[in-house]
Amino acid sequence: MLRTGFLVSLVAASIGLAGTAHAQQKTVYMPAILELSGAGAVSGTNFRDGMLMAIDEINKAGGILGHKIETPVLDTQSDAGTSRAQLQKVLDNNPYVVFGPVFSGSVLVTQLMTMKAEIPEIVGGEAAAITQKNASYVFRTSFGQQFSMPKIANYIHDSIKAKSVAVVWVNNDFGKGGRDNFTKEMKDRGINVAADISTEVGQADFSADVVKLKGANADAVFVYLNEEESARFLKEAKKQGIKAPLIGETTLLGQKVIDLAGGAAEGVQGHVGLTVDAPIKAVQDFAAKFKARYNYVCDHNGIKGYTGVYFVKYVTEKIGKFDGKAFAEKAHGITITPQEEPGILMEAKWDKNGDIDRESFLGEVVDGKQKIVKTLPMLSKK
Amino acid sequence: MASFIQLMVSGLATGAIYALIAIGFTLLWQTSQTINFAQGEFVMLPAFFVLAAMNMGAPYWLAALIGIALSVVILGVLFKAVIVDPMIRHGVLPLVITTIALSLFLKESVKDFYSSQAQPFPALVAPRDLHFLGAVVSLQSIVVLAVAVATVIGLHLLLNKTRLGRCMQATAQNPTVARILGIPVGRMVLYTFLINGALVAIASLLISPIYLAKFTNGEALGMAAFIAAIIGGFNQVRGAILGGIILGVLDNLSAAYLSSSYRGAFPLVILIAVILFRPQGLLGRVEERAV
Amino acid sequence: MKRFGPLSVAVAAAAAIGLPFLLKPFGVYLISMWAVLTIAAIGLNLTLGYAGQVSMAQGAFVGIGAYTVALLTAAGWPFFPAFILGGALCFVIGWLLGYPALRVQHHYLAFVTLAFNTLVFLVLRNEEWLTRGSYGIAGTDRPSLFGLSTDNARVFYFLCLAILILLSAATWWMLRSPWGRAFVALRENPIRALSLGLDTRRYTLMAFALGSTLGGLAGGLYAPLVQFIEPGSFSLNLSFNLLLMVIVGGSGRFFGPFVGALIAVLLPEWMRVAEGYYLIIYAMLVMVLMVFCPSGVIGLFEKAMKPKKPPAAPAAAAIKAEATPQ
Amino acid sequence: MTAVLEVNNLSKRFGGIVAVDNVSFTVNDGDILGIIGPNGSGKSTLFNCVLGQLLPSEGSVRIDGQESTGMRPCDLNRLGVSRTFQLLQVFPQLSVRDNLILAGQEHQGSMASRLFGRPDAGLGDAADQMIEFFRLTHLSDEQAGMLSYGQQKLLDAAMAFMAGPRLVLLDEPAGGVNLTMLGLLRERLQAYHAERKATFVVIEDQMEFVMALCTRVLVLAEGKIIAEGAPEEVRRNPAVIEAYLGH
Repeated sequence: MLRTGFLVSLVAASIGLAGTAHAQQKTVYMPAILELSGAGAVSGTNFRDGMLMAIDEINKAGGILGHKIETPVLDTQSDAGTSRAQLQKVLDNNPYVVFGPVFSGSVLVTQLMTMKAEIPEIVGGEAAAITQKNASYVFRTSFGQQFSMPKIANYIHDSIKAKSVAVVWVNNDFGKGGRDNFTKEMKDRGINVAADISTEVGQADFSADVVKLKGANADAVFVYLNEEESARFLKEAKKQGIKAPLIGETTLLGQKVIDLAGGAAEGVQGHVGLTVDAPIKAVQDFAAKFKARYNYVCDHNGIKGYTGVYFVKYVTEKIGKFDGKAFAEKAHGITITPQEEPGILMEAKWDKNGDIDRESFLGEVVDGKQKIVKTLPMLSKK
Repeated sequence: MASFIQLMVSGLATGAIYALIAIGFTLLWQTSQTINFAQGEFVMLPAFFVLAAMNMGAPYWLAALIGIALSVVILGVLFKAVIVDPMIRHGVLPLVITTIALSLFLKESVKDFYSSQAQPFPALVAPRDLHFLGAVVSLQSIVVLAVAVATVIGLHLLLNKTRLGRCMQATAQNPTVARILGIPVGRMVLYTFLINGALVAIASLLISPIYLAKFTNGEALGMAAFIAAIIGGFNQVRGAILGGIILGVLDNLSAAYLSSSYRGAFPLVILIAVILFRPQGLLGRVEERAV
Repeated sequence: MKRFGPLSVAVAAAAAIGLPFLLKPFGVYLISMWAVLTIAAIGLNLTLGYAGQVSMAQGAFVGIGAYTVALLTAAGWPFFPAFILGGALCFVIGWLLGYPALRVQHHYLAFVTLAFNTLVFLVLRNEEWLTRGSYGIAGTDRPSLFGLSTDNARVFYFLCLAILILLSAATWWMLRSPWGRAFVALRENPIRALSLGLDTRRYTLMAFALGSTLGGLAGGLYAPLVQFIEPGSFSLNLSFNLLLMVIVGGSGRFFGPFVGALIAVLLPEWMRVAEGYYLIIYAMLVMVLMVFCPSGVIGLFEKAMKPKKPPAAPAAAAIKAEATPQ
Repeated sequence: MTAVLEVNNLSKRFGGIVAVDNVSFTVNDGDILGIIGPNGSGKSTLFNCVLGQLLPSEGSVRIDGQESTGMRPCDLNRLGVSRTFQLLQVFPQLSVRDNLILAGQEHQGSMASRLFGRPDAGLGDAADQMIEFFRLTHLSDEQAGMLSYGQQKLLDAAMAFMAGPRLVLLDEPAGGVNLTMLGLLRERLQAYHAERKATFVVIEDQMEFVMALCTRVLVLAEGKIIAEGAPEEVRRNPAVIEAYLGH
């Protein structure tokens, strides 16, 4: 009897304790729920590190509206069920905004709850579906795939002038979403998808995929994989002598992949959404600061986290209070320039769905470095 | 045809890696009935020992030796003393749970204390490609294959041609009888753990240049090792190499010619078929069953 | 049951009913998750703990149940028929998965079921026309009960709790019937059981089918609880977790899954004070727990409740020495 | 009168080894047949073939005139053929009473009736009687695994009798049991035999036990029957002495 009683009290204590008091003086509670373990750990930790760096900077400079930012980071284990639990946990403590998650599935499950609670959610997810669900409190920190894929498609159509294309993608929600949007854009432009090759997360041996690519004999190859897999793929492609141009979106042209692929990335080209290699001083300074602090090169998720915090700071200072509802109203349609808020790094505009619009780039890997060949203007400025 | 050869050659190289990992797995099972669900993480970890040593200024060869030594001590001796020994008498399942927890522990530790990022890893040989009957194969893959085969031959000789090896085999087959014959069973079991520690370290050195060192590497590797071990024959060292190579080649062929989104399914179907129709594995002997 | 006494069960029941009124929504969500996972773990405990058939595919059955409910309710079915159908589907698939167990046992069976789990994951991910693939299914509605909506977290919790109580009562009933005895016989000595007229084939298949059914029913609650399902949620990880619940709680003990699920749900939450390192500590605790009490928490209690023999003199002295302040 | 058990020309080979070589014998109602023979003479293999645990290579087995070769042990058991095992085979985590109920429960009703019927399958009283018959009453609720070796042997025998079998095959019932317990076991088996007119086949190495219990003895050596007859006859048979001493 005693033991059960003890257990029950432990349970009660633990759940009661779960939300520690945040009501200290002059802080604002802006928790983050991120993929710190499981399949999304790399994205999640990058996002977290970028975010915490921005928060430290802001707190050192006096916080937002005189309030220090308090951001506990909770792990979703890259799982939708756990994401929901962790979001519920922070919602119980009335957050002002919530950062994360990055995985699209986790965003989809949490955004309905934040909408109900009228709390803005600054997410890292890129799946098209996120902003197509009328969840009016969700804000992206990078292009949704419905915006990035047309840019790639245009590039393949206009610059490469490919008649047929092969697509290699990683079979998870990120890769599948990209692949679906991409093939749709290809169809719209009358380009034949000659090979549609699915790969697994963590796949090591790409020889079969490259053999298939060779067989397809397409004019261009679109590669939509995570970093390590991109590097392994590039090595194999080089080994088997793939001649068609390899086109990527952001990841493939990242310095990380270039380093990991060791020479095999030479000549890779494509669209770069958010990159530490952007020809913008603010971004490069950020990248250097990040590298100095964490001792690794940050990927686009780090920038998402960093700029996400400054986005919140800017909007909050505009509305002059910590009010989620007012935040959402103000943020829809807002444009932030680096002149007004240096931490935003690049001019950014949020539309009524919470989609973000920024400049982006066309690049190429030359001599082991990403070289930007063209800057694509913001969609809204065309 | 060239592409077929390409697939075979690449599959062979990947299969050799699986084999190397599967051998240790098989050895542990034979001598101590340990199903090591952390075997994949055991391969992931030594690369980080090496990287850590190199970060402290050790040259590659020294770092590699340190890595192997640490691996033998930590993944061999410590693993046996701290986890397997106290648990083994309680049956297989608690130990399964423990090794699953251990795999989580190792993964998370590397992520939190080293890095969540993939790390480039120095290669044993220069990155050169060789052309062979229309297929291209990297020198690295050939080295992997050679080392794997040499390891298996070495192990085979050790197990079958030396007194020590025969003692180990006797221990694996029937510990009670081995004990009666005066074989120090405890020490023999320890040796298999040491060998496993060394094997996973070697595997780690071989594959990390290709796979890159990352905390998640173990997930796919561990599973591949299970499958290879079972297909080849759970109670046979030779079986592991056959199983590994079948797996590597099969994976490539099915991804290229059947379905890439179901590539993960084919090895599993073979696995189930082997278990159901030839549970001793392709090269295994029938285990005696007491009624 | 006997060992715990009705009083402790009553206290636990009171807590299960009273807690949601004291807890914030997060706590309510957590104990709802506990109730759901407990159902799945009871199923696994039946297959593994009582009947001795190693299954590493329980997570797949939770997935099959969850997808059945999510897809059917999305197609306009009411919840309960979909829920029952999910369970029935798992009964059939579980029965089929039992066939390998007639040929192989122990680790081989573990690997067959493990492979099955991954195959189910691949089907859920690849057969997009049916399951919507890796995008998952969002927004499964919470059912309404006699016109009463369970949108409220607390009401939904009580639904989960009611189903848990119902299913565990049914399981208890079954375990004290001749079937329960037959399952234990199957675990302890299948050959002897066979010679006593037990149709071990039928009982083996039944053990798989019933355990899987409970997994499927748990899944049927998981879908409306989380309101988002994706193939990745039902990969090997979930099966490992359920296995952990059964073993840590106490395999083959009626209350084992209840305690095991409680630990698996709460322990990571307690550990979160350790921030980034919480999973490391969690993993260590599980290892320590297994090393020191491989028969699980319930097993530990049983040991503690048994009248102890007086400790041998040196041990007693050692305890005394430790207790004496320095 | 038909034979309860009829074994015709039964052989069992494992690879090249002939474990049982063309053995035929019958057991009549009320017999207690002892099968003896040196180690490795094929006694256990013969038993396992009769009981469906092994499939004979040749020959047939009939129970009450009905062909039973290749039947599953559980079906044979429900025909009324029951057995004990050489090594201890009780269910250690079940209580003594549950062990006995288990031994009887599959002989009545259907799967469904066993699920929805009474927890003790209506066998509680029968189990208690059996427990008393084998002098285990004080241990009724004890876990079977906690019993002494001899007590477990008694329980094992009791389980074999629980379903009121037509034929009971006892595989080395006396093995490893101390003298007091052995006396009790023999006395109980005889009492059961007298009371229920049961038919037994006993494999046993311990001569005294066999001689005291059995009405007829059959001697196996190298898979063949070398002698058959009343206990005293067999004991004097030179071929038997040869077979035992030769080894």
